[in-house]
Parts: sequence; C-alpha cells; structure tokens
Amino acid sequence: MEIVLACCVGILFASATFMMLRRSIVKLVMGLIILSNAANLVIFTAAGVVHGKPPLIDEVTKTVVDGIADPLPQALVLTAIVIAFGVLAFSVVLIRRAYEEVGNDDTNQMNGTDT
Amino acid sequence: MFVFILIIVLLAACSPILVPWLASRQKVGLLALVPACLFVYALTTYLPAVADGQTFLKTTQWMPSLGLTLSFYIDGLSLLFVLLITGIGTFIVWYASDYMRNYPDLGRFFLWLFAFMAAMLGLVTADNLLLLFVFWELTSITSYMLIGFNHESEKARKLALQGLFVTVGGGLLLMTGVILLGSIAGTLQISEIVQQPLAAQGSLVNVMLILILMGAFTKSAQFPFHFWLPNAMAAPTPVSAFLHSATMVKAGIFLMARLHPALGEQILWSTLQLWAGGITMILGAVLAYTAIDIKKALAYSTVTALGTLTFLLGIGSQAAIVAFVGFLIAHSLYKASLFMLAGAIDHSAGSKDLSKLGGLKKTMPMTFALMIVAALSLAGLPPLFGFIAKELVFEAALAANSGLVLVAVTMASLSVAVAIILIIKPFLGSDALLPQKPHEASFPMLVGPAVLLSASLLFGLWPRLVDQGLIQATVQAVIPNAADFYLSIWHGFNAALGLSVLALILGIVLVRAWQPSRWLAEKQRLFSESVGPEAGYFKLMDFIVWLAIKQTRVIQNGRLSNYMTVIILAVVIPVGYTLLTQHGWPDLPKVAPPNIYEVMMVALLALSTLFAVITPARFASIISLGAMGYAVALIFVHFSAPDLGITQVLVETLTVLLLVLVLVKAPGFSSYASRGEVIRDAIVAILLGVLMTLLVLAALNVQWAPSISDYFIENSYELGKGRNIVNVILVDFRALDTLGEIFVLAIAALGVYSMIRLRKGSS
Amino acid sequence: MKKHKDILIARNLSMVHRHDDSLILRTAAIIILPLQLVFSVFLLLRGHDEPGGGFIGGLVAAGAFSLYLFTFGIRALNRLFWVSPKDILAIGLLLGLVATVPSLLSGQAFFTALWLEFYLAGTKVKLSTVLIFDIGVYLTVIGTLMTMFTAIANPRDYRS
Amino acid sequence: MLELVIIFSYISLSLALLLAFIRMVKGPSLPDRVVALELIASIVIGLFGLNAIDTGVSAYLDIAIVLALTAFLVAIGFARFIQVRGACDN
Amino acid sequence: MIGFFWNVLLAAAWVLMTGSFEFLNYVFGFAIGYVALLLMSRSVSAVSDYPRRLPRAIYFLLYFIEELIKANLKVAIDIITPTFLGKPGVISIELDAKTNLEITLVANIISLTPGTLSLDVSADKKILFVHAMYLTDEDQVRAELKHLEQRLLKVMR
Amino acid sequence: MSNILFLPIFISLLGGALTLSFWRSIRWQKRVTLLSAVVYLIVAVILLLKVMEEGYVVLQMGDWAAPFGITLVADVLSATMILLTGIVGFAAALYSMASVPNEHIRFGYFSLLQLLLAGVSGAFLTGDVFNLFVWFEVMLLASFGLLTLGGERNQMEGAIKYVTINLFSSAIFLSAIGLLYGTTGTLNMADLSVKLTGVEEQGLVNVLALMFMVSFGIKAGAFPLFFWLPASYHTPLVAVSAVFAGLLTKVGVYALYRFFSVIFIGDIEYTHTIILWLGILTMLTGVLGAAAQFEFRRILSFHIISQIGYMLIAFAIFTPLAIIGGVFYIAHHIIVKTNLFLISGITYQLAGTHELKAMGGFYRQRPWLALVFLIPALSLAGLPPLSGFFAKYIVIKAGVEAGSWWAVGFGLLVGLLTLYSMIKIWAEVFWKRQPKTDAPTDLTAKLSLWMLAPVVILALMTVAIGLYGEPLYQLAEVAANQLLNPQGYIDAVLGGTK
Amino acid sequence: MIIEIIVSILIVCASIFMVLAAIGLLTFPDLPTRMHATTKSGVLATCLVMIAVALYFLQTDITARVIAIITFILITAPVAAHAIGRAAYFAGVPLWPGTVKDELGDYYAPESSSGDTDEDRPEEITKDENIYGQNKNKP
Ligand code: NA
Ligand code: NA
Repeated sequence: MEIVLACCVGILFASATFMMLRRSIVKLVMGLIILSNAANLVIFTAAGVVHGKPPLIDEVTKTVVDGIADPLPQALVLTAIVIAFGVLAFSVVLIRRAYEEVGNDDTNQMNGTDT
Repeated sequence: MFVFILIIVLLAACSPILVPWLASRQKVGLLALVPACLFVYALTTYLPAVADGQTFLKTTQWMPSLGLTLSFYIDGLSLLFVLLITGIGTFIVWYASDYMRNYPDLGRFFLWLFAFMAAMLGLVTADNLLLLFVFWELTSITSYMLIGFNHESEKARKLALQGLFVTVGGGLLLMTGVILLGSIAGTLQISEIVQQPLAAQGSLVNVMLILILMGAFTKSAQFPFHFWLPNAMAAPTPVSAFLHSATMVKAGIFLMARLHPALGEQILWSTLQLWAGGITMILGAVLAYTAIDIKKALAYSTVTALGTLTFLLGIGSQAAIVAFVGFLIAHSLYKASLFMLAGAIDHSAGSKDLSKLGGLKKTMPMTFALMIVAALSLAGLPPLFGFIAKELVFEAALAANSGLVLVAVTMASLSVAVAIILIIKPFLGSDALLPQKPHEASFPMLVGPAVLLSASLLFGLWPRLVDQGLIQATVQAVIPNAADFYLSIWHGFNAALGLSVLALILGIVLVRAWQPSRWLAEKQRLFSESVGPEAGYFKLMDFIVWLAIKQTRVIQNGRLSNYMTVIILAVVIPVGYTLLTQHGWPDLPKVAPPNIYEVMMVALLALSTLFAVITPARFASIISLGAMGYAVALIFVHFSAPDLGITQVLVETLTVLLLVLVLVKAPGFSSYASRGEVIRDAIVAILLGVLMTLLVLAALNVQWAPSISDYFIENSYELGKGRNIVNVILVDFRALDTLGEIFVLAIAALGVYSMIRLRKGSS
Repeated sequence: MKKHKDILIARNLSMVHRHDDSLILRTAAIIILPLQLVFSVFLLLRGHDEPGGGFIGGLVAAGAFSLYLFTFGIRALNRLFWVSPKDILAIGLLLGLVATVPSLLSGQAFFTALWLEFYLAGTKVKLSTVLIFDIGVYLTVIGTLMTMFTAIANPRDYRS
Repeated sequence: MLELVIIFSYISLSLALLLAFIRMVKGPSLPDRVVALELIASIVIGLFGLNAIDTGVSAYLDIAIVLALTAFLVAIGFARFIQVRGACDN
Repeated sequence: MIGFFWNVLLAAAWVLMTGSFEFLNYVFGFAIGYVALLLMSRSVSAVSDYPRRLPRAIYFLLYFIEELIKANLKVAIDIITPTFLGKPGVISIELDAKTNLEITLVANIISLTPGTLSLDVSADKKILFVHAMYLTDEDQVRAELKHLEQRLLKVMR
Repeated sequence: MSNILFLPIFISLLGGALTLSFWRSIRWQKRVTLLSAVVYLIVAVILLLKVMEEGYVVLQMGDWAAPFGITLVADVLSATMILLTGIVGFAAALYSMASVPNEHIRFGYFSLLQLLLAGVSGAFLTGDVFNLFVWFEVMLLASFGLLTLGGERNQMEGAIKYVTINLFSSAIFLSAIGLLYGTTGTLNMADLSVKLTGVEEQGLVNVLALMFMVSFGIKAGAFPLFFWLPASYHTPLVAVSAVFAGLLTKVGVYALYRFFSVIFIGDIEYTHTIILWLGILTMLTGVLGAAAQFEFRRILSFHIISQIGYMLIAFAIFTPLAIIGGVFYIAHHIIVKTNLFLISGITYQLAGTHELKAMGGFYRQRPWLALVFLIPALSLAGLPPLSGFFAKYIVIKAGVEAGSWWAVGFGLLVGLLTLYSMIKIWAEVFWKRQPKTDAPTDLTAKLSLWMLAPVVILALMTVAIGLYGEPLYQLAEVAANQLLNPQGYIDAVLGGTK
Repeated sequence: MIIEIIVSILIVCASIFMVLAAIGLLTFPDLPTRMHATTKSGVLATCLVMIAVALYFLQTDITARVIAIITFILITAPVAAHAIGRAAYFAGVPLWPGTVKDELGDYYAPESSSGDTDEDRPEEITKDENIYGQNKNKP
C-alpha cells in the first residue's frame, strides 16, 4: 500500500508545483493547498502505515494492541496541517489583495519590485 | 609612537569644531604647530638615538588571536618617514590654512587631513604587518575623502573612486600577501621577519611576492596602475602636495624597503621591481614632459620618481639603496615644494595650464625664485640635494648594468626638461591672458617651499648633515649590514658626472622641442582612454555594471514562475543526481499490496487533485480540492489516524469556506501559458513528483534505528495521563510545537486582519 | 420551454434581493449553533483520551460561528461576540503561555505538566496545566478564525 | 459473512464516490458540483462508519460526527456565495 | 421541550442511582421517567402535554420512516430504470404552520421525504414552495404534503 | 536543567501576546515592546555568560528526557545568535517608537515584530528538527505579516514571491523531516547525529542532507534560491527591513551551520564542496545584483545575498579558523546590515525617497549622519579597523590556509565590489548635491531621538568590535570548536538519559 | 449472530442506496432532481450504516454517538439541500425543460405569468455591482 501512497505523493507534488508554476495567482494558491497536503502525506507515508490500529490506549485494559500505528508522525502531521492552514489563510487573502492592488491576476505583471 | 598617532587622531576628531573656531579668528595656521611639535620631538628625541644605531620597539596586544599587535617600531627608515610626514605636514597645514581659506567645510578638510596623517604615521611605524595593513587601508579611505573633497563635482567623485578602487583593490591583494607571508614566516612582526632573508622558495612564496608587490605597486602608482595618481589631482593642492607626492604614494615604496631585508634576495621580487620601476620611470617622465597642466606634469614627474625608487630597490645593491634613500629625501623636499608653488600659481592666477600661463615673474617674484630652486633640484643640478641624489642613482645604475643606465639617463633628461619648462612657461615670456589678476602668494603659502628648499640646499652643500645620521640609519634598516659611506657633492670627474651633463644637454634639447601641443595632449588622452591601463580600468568598471545589469535582468526578472522553475530544478537536479549516483533507484519496499478499496481511495485523491489542476473553472477547482481533502481524511482514517482525519475534515471545510469568502472578489482562472510553456512546466512538475515518490520509496526501504515512539506508547498513560497518545504528544511531550503552532495561527489572523482592513487611505 | 434563467431575468431581476434571507436556514442555524458549540466543548474536554482536543474543538466552534456568519451576517456575528475576536485570540495565547509557567514554582522545567486529580460526585476529575494549555489552544483557534472571518466577510455581502 | 458484506460495501461506496466525482467533474453548474461534494461527504461518513465496524475502533465515529456537523457548512457557504455572485463558475 | 428535558434528566438520575451505565438501563430509566412525568402532568402545567406528545412523536417518526423508505424506493426505481420517469415542477403549499420553528421543521421534513424539496417560504410565511419530482397528480402530492404537515403539527402543538 | 533557555522565546511570545491583548492602546503596546526588548537583552547577556561558563546549556522541555521530548540547547553559537537577536530587536524596537505609523501599530505591528523575534529565538535554541520547522513557520508568518502591513501595491507584489518561494521551501523542509524520521525514527538533532553515524547507505543520507540544504538555502537567500529576497526586502517599513536584513537570512545560515556540523557530517567532502560553490556563486550574483541597483534599500538587499556567500564559504572550508570567521562574520553582518537599513530609513524620512538619483546633499547638511553611515558602510566593505575587516580577514586567511583559492579570489573580488556599492551610496546620497525636485525636502529637519539612538548604538558597536574584536574572536573560537566537535553537543543533550 | 445478519442487511441496503444516490446524481436531468436523489438516498444510506454501527457495538456511548450523528444528519442535510436549491434557483440555474410548473416564479412575477419577456430590464444584471446596490433597497 505504501507504494501506492508514494505514487500519490508524487502526483500531489507534481500537481502542486504545476499549479505554482501557473501565472494566475488563484492557481498559485491552489498549488499551495495541494503542496501542504503532499508534504503531510510524505511524513505520514514515510514512517510506514498501519490499518485499523489507531494509537489509542484501551479504556479498560490501559494497554495497546501490538503493532499500533506510530503516533509521532500523526502528531507532526497534525501540527503541520494547522500551520499550513494558517499559512494558507494568509496566502489566500494575500492573493486577493494583490489582485486588488495590481488589478490583474498575472504574476508576471507583479514584477515592479524586482529590478 | 602610538601617542603621536593618538594626538593626531584627537586633533582630527576635534577639527570640525576647532577649525571653524580658529577660522573665525584667522588663526587656522596654528594647527600646524601640532605636527611641528611632533617633528621637533622626533628630531630631538629619536634621531640621535637612531643615528647611534638604536631602534625602538613598543608592543601592545590588540587581537592576539590574529597575531595583530599594536607594535610600533622606530628605526632609520620609519624615522625618516616620520620626519617627512610631520615636517612636510607642518607646512602643508600652514599652507592649507591660507590656500583653503574660502572653502566650505574647512573643519572636515582638516579632519580628513589629520586622519590621513595619523594613518600615515601608523603605517610607517607599524611593526606588525597586519597593523601596517590597517593603516594602509586607512590612508586609502582618508585619501579618498580628500581627493573627493570637492564632492559636489561629479568628476571629483569619479576620480576619487578610481584612486580608492585601485588602491583598495591592491590593498586586498596585499592583505592576501600579508596572510601568506605571515604563515610562511610564522609571524606578522616585521622586526622578526626581517631578521634574516626568507629562506623559503616555491610557488606559494612567489604568489606571496606578487601579491605584496601588487599592493605596493598600486599604492605607489607603478605601471600599470600609474593612472590613478594624476587623476587624484582633482584634490585640492595641499592634498596633492602631501599625499600624492611626499607621503601616501611612498607607502608602497616604504613597504618594499621595509621588507627588503627579508625578500630582497628573492629573484622574482627584484626582477619585478626592476621592470615595473624602469617602465614607470620612463613612462612617467614622458607623460610629465607632454603634460600641459602643471599639476599633471608634477604628478607624472612623481610617478617617475616613484618608479625610480622602485627601480633602485630592484637593483638592491648598497649603492642603489643609498641612492634610494637620498632620492627619497630629495624628492620629498622638492616635489612638495613644487606642488605648493604650483598651487600658489593656480591660486593666484586661476589657471594651471602651462600653455596659457606666462609672465608671472613680475607679479610673483618670490614664487619665481623658489620655483627656480625647486626645479633645479628636480633637474638634479648642484648645489641642491637633488643633484647628489641623481648622482647616486647614476652610480647605482652604472654599478649594475648598461641597460639600467640608459633608463636612468632617459629619466634624468626628461626631468631636466620638465624642470626647465616649469621655470620658463609660467614665469617668463609675455604676459598671458589669465582668468584673474595674479598677485604674489601669501606668506603661509611660501614658507613651506622656502623652508623645504633651504633644507634641500643645505643638505646639498653639507651632506654630512644627513648622511651619517639619518641616511646611514635608513640604509641600515634596508640593508642590515651596510658598509659605511659618505655623501659629497663633488665626486670628481667620473662617469656619473658625465651622465649628468649628458642628461642636462639632452634636457635642454627637449625643452627646445617642447610645444604646448593640444593635439598631443588630445592624442595622449585618446590613447589612455582606448588602450591604456586607465582605459582598462574604465572598461572593467563598465563591464561590471553591464554584467550586473545583464545578470540581474536575467536572474531577477520579476517572473515568479521562472523563479519557481529554477528553484524546483535546484531541488530536483542535485537531490535527484545524488540519489541516483550515490544510492541508486530505490527498490520497491516489501509491503502488503493494496486492496481495491485502498486503491479507490487513493484514486479519488489523485483524480480530484488532477481535476483541480486541469479544470478551467475556479470553483470547480475549489470543490475538487474539497474532495481531495476528504480523500486525504479517508486515507488518514483508514491508516489509523482518527485525530488526523477529524482535523483534515475540519480544516478542509474551513479552507473551502475561506476560499469562498475571499474569492468572491478575486479573479477567475486565467491561462497565460502557451502550449510549450505548459509542457515545460509539466515536465518540471513531473520531475519533482517522481523524485518525491522515489524518495519516499527509498525511505521506506531503510530503518536505521528504531523509532522513539515506543516511549510515547509506553508512557502516554502512566506519565502523560491520557489515552489518546497523539493528543498527549501534542499537549505534553511536544507541547512546545503546539505552542508555536497556536502563535502561527494568531499571526496568520493578524496578517489577514491587517491586510484586509489596513489600506491606503483607510483609517 | 424557454430557458428558466432567461425567464427569470426577464421577469424580475431583483426578487432574490428582495428576499435573500431564508427563514428555514435562519431557524435551523439557531438550532445547530448551540449543538455545535456544546459538541466542541465536548471534543475539547475529552481530547486527552479520545480523538479531539483543543484544536479540533476550536475548529468545530469556529465552524459554528461561521454558520452564524453565513446565515445572519457579519453584524449579527459581531453582536454575538461581546468581546472582540482579537481578545479571544489574545486570551487563548496568554493561557497557552500561562500553562507553561506553574511548573517553575516546583522547580521543574518549563511546560512540565502538573496534575490535580480528585473525585467529584463519584467522577474522576483531572485538572491540569495541560488542560489549561488545551483551552488556550481552543480559544486561539476560535479567535483566529473569527478574526479572519470577520475581517474578510464584506459587510455588504454578509449582513443581517 | 460480515467480512464479505464489508468488502462489498467498501467497493460499492467507492463506486458511489467515483460516480459522485464524475458529477463533480461534469458540473455543469456550480451548485451541481456542490451537491456532488455533499454526496461525497455523505459517502465518506458512511465509509467512516464502515471503518468502525471493520476495525472495531469506535473512535472513527467521532470523525463521522464532526463531518455530519460541519460538512454542510460548505453547502451553506456556497449557497451564500451563489446568492452574491451567481451560479456561473468563472 | 421542557418535558423531554426533564425526562432525560430523570433517566440520567436513574442511571446514576443504579450505578449501572448499560444502554438498556438508560432506556429503562427513560421509561420510568416518562411514567413519572405522566403522573405529574395533571398537576404541573409545564409538562402537562408532554406525555401526550411523546407517543405521537414516536408514531410520527415511524410514519416518517415508512414514507422515507417508500418514497426512496420510488426514486430508486426511477434511478434504475433507464428513462427518467419524473414530471418535476415547483408547487406552492399553503402553510398551517405558524412559528418559525414549525415552518422549518415542516420544510425540512418535506425536504427529507424523497420526491419533494423545500425551495422557499414566502415573505409572509404563508406559502411554502416545494420542488416535487412526480407531479403526475398535483393535487395528490399537495394532499400528501398537507397530511405530513398536519401530523407534524400535532406532535408540535 | 536551565529554565533561562526558554526565556528568550517566552519573553517574545509573551510580549507578542500582550501587545495583541493591548491592541486598543498604542501607548501600552509601546511600553510592553520596550520592556520586553530590554528584558530580552538582559536575558541574552546572562545566557551567553552562562554558556561561556558551562559550554552547553540544555533544557528538556516539560522534563521529558531527550530524545523524546523537545530539547532546547544553547551552545556558544546559539547564545551569540540570541544576543544578536536581542540587539537587533532592541534597536528595531527603539527605532519603531517614532517611525512606525499609528495605523500599523493598531493593526498589530508590535505583536508581529515580537513574534518574529520569538520565531527567530526558537530557531536558534531548539535542538529538535521538527520544532525548528515550527519556529521557522512562526518566523515566516510573522515576516509575511510585517511585509504586507500597510497594504501597498509593491508590498503585495513582493510578498507574493516571498510567500510562494518560502512556502515551497517549507514544504521541502517538512518532507525532508518526514523522510528523516521515516529512516531514523527520531527528531532530536543530537540523537540524529548518533543514529546517522556509520549508516551503510551514506548516499541516502546525502540525499536528505541536500534536501535540507536546499530548504535552508532558500531561507538563507543562497544562489540560485534567493529571488524572493531582493523582490521583497525593500518594500516594508524600514524597521522591518532592518530586522529582516539582520536576522531572517541568518536563521537559514544558522540552520545550515547546525545541521551540517552536527547531523550531516558523514560525507563532508561532498556536502561542504557543494556549500562552497553555493557560497561563491551566491557572493557573485549578490554583489553584481547590487551593482545594478540604484535604490538604497535594494542595494542593501542584494548585499545581504553577497554577504551570505561569505558565511557559506567560511562554513564550507570547515576548519576551525574558517568557522571562527563565519561566526565572526555573522555577528558583524547582523549589526552592520541592520544599521544600514535603519539609516536608509532616516535618509528616506528626510529625502522622501530611496532612489539614489533623487537624493543627495547629506554630507553637507547632515555630517554626523554621514559619519554614522560611513562606519557600517565601510565595515560592510571590509575596511579596517572596523568589524567587517576582521570578519573578512579571518575568512580569507582561513581560505588561504586551507588552499581554497577560488574562495579567496572571489572573496576578495566581492569585497572590492562591495566597497564599490557602498561608495556608490556614499557618493550619490551624501556627497552629491541635493538634486532639484518638485517637492523640495528639508534635509535639516529634526529627527527623533528614538530613530537616532539605535543607529548610533549600532555604529558604536561596529567600531567597538573593530577596535576590540578579541572577545568576539574568543567567542567565535569557542563556538567553532563546539561546532567542529559535535560530541560535546551530543553528550550535553543526551547525557543523563539511557 | 442475528445481530450480525441485521448489521449485514443494513450495510448492504445502505450501500445500495448510496450507489443509487450516486447514479441518480449522475443521471437525473437537472439540479433539483439530482438533489432529490442525493439528499434523501444519501441521508438514508448514512443513517442505515450508523444504525448498523450501533447494533454492531451495542454500547451505550456508541449508541449515543450514533443517535447524535443521525440527528445531526437529519438536521443539517435538508437545510443544506434547501440552501443550495434555493440559491441555485434564484441564481438562475436552468431547470429541466420538462419541468411542468413553476409557481415560485409566478409568485415573484405575477404581472407576467405567461413567460413574456420585458425588454426593458435585462441590463440590470450586467454588473455585479447592481446586485450589491439593490441589496440596500430591501423592503
Ligand atoms: Na522507513
Ligand atoms: Na425524490
């Protein structure tokens, strides 16, 4: 299964970067959304996945079953999701404001500050 | 010595306040008392001791780790320079107090002048190579400030930059050379380095020699770096007289002389000095002869002198070194005087153009008289000290070989010509049409030349005044075991005298041939602008700017998509290359094959992502991203991550809401890319995708160490008092992450809030 | 049959705007909002043992408020909050920071969890700095999202 | 037997996901897509329930609750948006 | 509503008192609470109609489920058959429901019933516009919907 | 256990949260900011002294033993960086008092500023890879916020690039962390160092190392990843530019120093050669970029890049002296570059423009300001006896001794071109006559002491380092020894566990 | 065993309804008819799965959660359907040409129930701003 997920990671990264290479800022921000999902999936997949054994301790026995899923990548991904959400919220508003200021959604037109 | 420098630094620091105060009382000349006192002090305290063969060394730590010490060393060579700096400096300050009377920012002028003086004193007395370099660079920057004193003129700024660029550039090479010398010799203390000749050989030593010589040559205007010096004449005349004749330009010479005991026996060292010095001598002399601006002529004549000094060091025999010292003293005396007199002419007549000046004899008799003495010294005629110096040069050349004699004679005859022209053109002949009515120069402007030339005359008549004390000690500093020698104005009829006569005759012939030729000057200018080293400098500068603009236009082209392409490739190429060359294609990890449902789940993820990418409809894309989020949540849940599933679902929902809220007023999808660009971008994107897939597969194949997670699983309930291990990690084991995370959210909120609400014109 | 949209355009364009608030939606929202809020607190409190926690709870609560925003508009939402969302945000952050401090009193490292366990009416109650921290997270998330939503929502589009 | 049923159910729900996805792709109008997404959310809730039965982990139900409570917000949000901007995409 | 709240409270109290947290114990506690409220209903006005409404509600729920399944099957058949059998249209229904809550519940129940979808309520809250899929007999659809409304209102009032 | 280690982060976070809660009162925000800047500075000094005394200071957050919890750890490099952060933060706080419009303050300027410092401090202190990511994000988002605060068009244009490229960098960083965890099962830097020693597949380790290198390279503004920097650094308020210029890229550099001296030391030949060429190209492109500019802050921005090159080269040479040079360079650069940006703000305030062509006359009208500019400018160009000279000297000396002739050659060339740029500013802004403009500006207008004080203080520090650089050298020497001998770091972090 | 059978039946039914809902969504001719398919069948299917879950576990807390889920779905699904349907209707998403009646349209435009066009109006929605502008004139 990890192989399929690894392929999926590739697809997400490719899609994200392709979108980020578009000149339309809306596409750019969509690319960012996909990108964060892609990175999260890397963390999730690279540590190996387990079906049906969430890292919860049994209420009664206070023990866990053997071979439960690794909780640490989950915690990392959770933090990453939250951070990505904050970043994304910022970016979305940024592209809208950029659009309002520049009057255009072409990133190539937003080159007044470079040279 | 440190006290000397401190006094001058203090004086420099006070100048901006002190000078206006003195100026309001017409007593700026009083400032000259300070260098004068120092001169007298050095003369009375150090000279007798040094003449006795004593040296003074005082060392204080500065940055011991770098071997940088505040160590000052006084021997003949440094004392000679100290005397020159303070002595000539006294008169320069006096001179400037009158010459610069009407300039604005006089305080700042003296600030930089004294700062320079302090740096120069430091340079010549430093016993630590690094310390010497520190002062070296300080002279460069203070000289920049002085050259560009008329900073509102663009030309002055440009030429000041040129001087700075060449000297600092050379300085950087010198620094590298110093580093090398330090590591080869094992110390930076000059007094230790010069204990014996450097024994080491080899390419590293050669590199070191070249680097040090480069530093010295740039500073002392040796060919091919000679061009900056005449251009530095943009500076006010006192500056030219002080920095660009008597002191700073001799720093390179000083350095070479300083290191002579250690490096003088290196073949490369002396060969380079001979060639550079020889070429510089002749070139400078020719250029001086053809110049029509007095200051230019003097500057090129200085170049000649500097070349001569280098040349003598290159010969390296005792005779040459004696000649070196003699010529150094003589030149400093007459050249500073010449500059001051030229300044007086300019100040009085308002012109420096030899072809325009004339007949000043009547209005400026004192100046004229002094000019004659100075020029005779330049021409190397008795009974001035210049004559002795020139004789010494001839003798040194004669002792070496005949080619060198030719060079020396050429230089001497051209100098004679220049000297005579300097007497004839401005002062004799008919009255010229001048920009302003000339008048005799004031006392402060003449006192300097008068005293200096008297010294020249005195030393010429009674060389005993200097040869046993100062010159002997200086020669000793350059050649530690020099034999005793005596200078005298009359050597009898010998080859040197013959050469002098020859030079005089040739010089007079050349004067006859001299035409104030604008055509020649123009040709000369064109030459130097198109092929000469100066042209090289300007071409280099132009090239740098051209390259800079070109590069910036190509690299920093303002196109985000190009930036991203480069950056993505910067990930793909090195990482991919390393992966494939050092690790190889990863094997497929041995894991359970997926079932149909898992495949469907991932298919939904892939399809919804791809649809979000290809759809031309913006909101279809957003909705598709929502579906993608749900698919990710499904994967999380299927693989035992309920917390992630919940979070993903919630975040996805809120993301879509946010997008909907924000994009109400945002543009739709526009497609700007051509088919080719789309394909190019797709290739770049796919490369990254493939790379990431390979990396994940590679990572799945290895497990170098067991995970630390077992600790969390074991202790979550006991120590963390929670059954949801993920949550215990988040709020306890790794709570700091979560703390950072909530601040990220808060910052995002603030950012969004300010972006929406704080706009131009809103309040 | 003519295209519905054309007919609509032809007949009366402004009917949507004469009547753009759905009674059904409003009434339903009033029912759903408290449900979601209660549920969010539930998620917050049990997060240490089951899926949930401050972040998830906060998101649910924020979802509840955004429903309110979409239904009743920005002004109504502002009326609903008697403090500014930024204050909630600040309180959340300060709580998060405060939770790191108590351990200093007992000479332990920052962030060391302190637990106070006791039985109240037969139920085991666990009070801890961890809970304070989680509440801080909860409030921060609410504050963040509400700050964003109230900033972004244009009063002209989202009004009562 | 239950295992077989669950596999059948996984497959049919996946099929449903696919069909709903096709509607999402086809549109044609924005509300059509929103409706498709809502159905996907419903199917996902069903899948979470199925996961719970499959693995015996009741925690998955909590995700279902959350989804049930919040997924419709997307519809509400889009409804509001459609009122403001119209149903035409781009 | 208050009556239901009390009933739940009583059930919870029962569970606490017995100390057995089994599902069936909750049901049992609820039943006992119901009986208690039934006894109280004569004297306490706040809960006076609750005992009557609970069975009606349950009855309505069953009725609703039956309708739900019946109509779902109808749509299901339509989905399976290749041709679209529907005859859709938007009809208006006079509302007997008065309060916002009543109107909302009626509208939502109608929406949940397959074949019908509440689109809008008139500004004066008197008419509900419903999109119906099978308008072969418009009057019958109307009648069914009215019937549904009446049954719901009975529970509510 | 040394709780002082958390204080720099805690103070900035608290300051940020408090200023946020005082969002209604500008005056209280200013008070809180000043107070926390002062306290931070004091704590930073104490921390540095403590580190000098003890070598390493370690704090296991929440008393969870390493490698399980998050470890904060300060060696001399970290503590020095914290002190520099305190200095820059203090200067920026002072400067902001009078220069930041009330509107900006009302919309969270001070909160963002302090949270930026919190992120920076966290990045310097953490000993955990993922925690570093978190602090990076705190820092990034705060910088996003500061960059866009004001909402002008050029800010938005610059921010789009800044945000996009940095988020890509974060994604690569995050993925690399995921892969690293997947292969080693740990996140603690010291533990990673232990677990990566002697692994068979060094090639895969190099791959991961390169991913981190690219990611940090983007943050540090290295070639060819720096595009975001010149596109954006000149757009926000000057105080913000100054903090960015001083600190942000240095966090990337710091991370490179840390990772490639503690974690990825298995194949130094390979990794550090890449860093060397990265550094050389960075220097060249940066300095050439500056040569093409005629806007005060843009020149300075490009020079950040060129100076980053020096720091990379120094690290790549990887001898004790080179790393001493690198640390020295970082310290010098932070102070000087911050100051130059602040000065650009003062000239902007007086001349109303950043365009060199439209400026002039400052030397005549504002000689003291000219002096204060000359100090950092000449220091940046590496002229003695200022801080930059010693920084450059040490690096070049290390290059010479290590025989890295390319590094030496380009280092010298770039030094010269840096001087060219600084002199360009000097000649245009200070020496040149003030050009006639439509709206004549008064160069002699009164300047707030709040703005002058930090500039003068930083200039004095530059001179002080130049005149008495030995203590900093000693500091850098200890730091270099620690970096070259990671065992001490590992023992300090993991000691007492297992 | 009995419970397992019931659970199985419920799950199978749920799956079938869900697939039917999806097919309906795909094949029905216009938005409202598609929503008929999804809202109801989807809700029904989800509820069936949840009941199956409750029966499978037979635990108090899980049953409570199942009841909560079902309640939430029953409350939110029709509201969402209503909101989308209504918005789409007023936004002018075309109805299937086979639609026999539109009393809602008649209600808002009784003066021209025949479907004639008034030529003097269409320009009013040429710009979004008009829509915002008219918001202010709400009675
Ligand atoms: Na692995
Ligand atoms: Na139906």
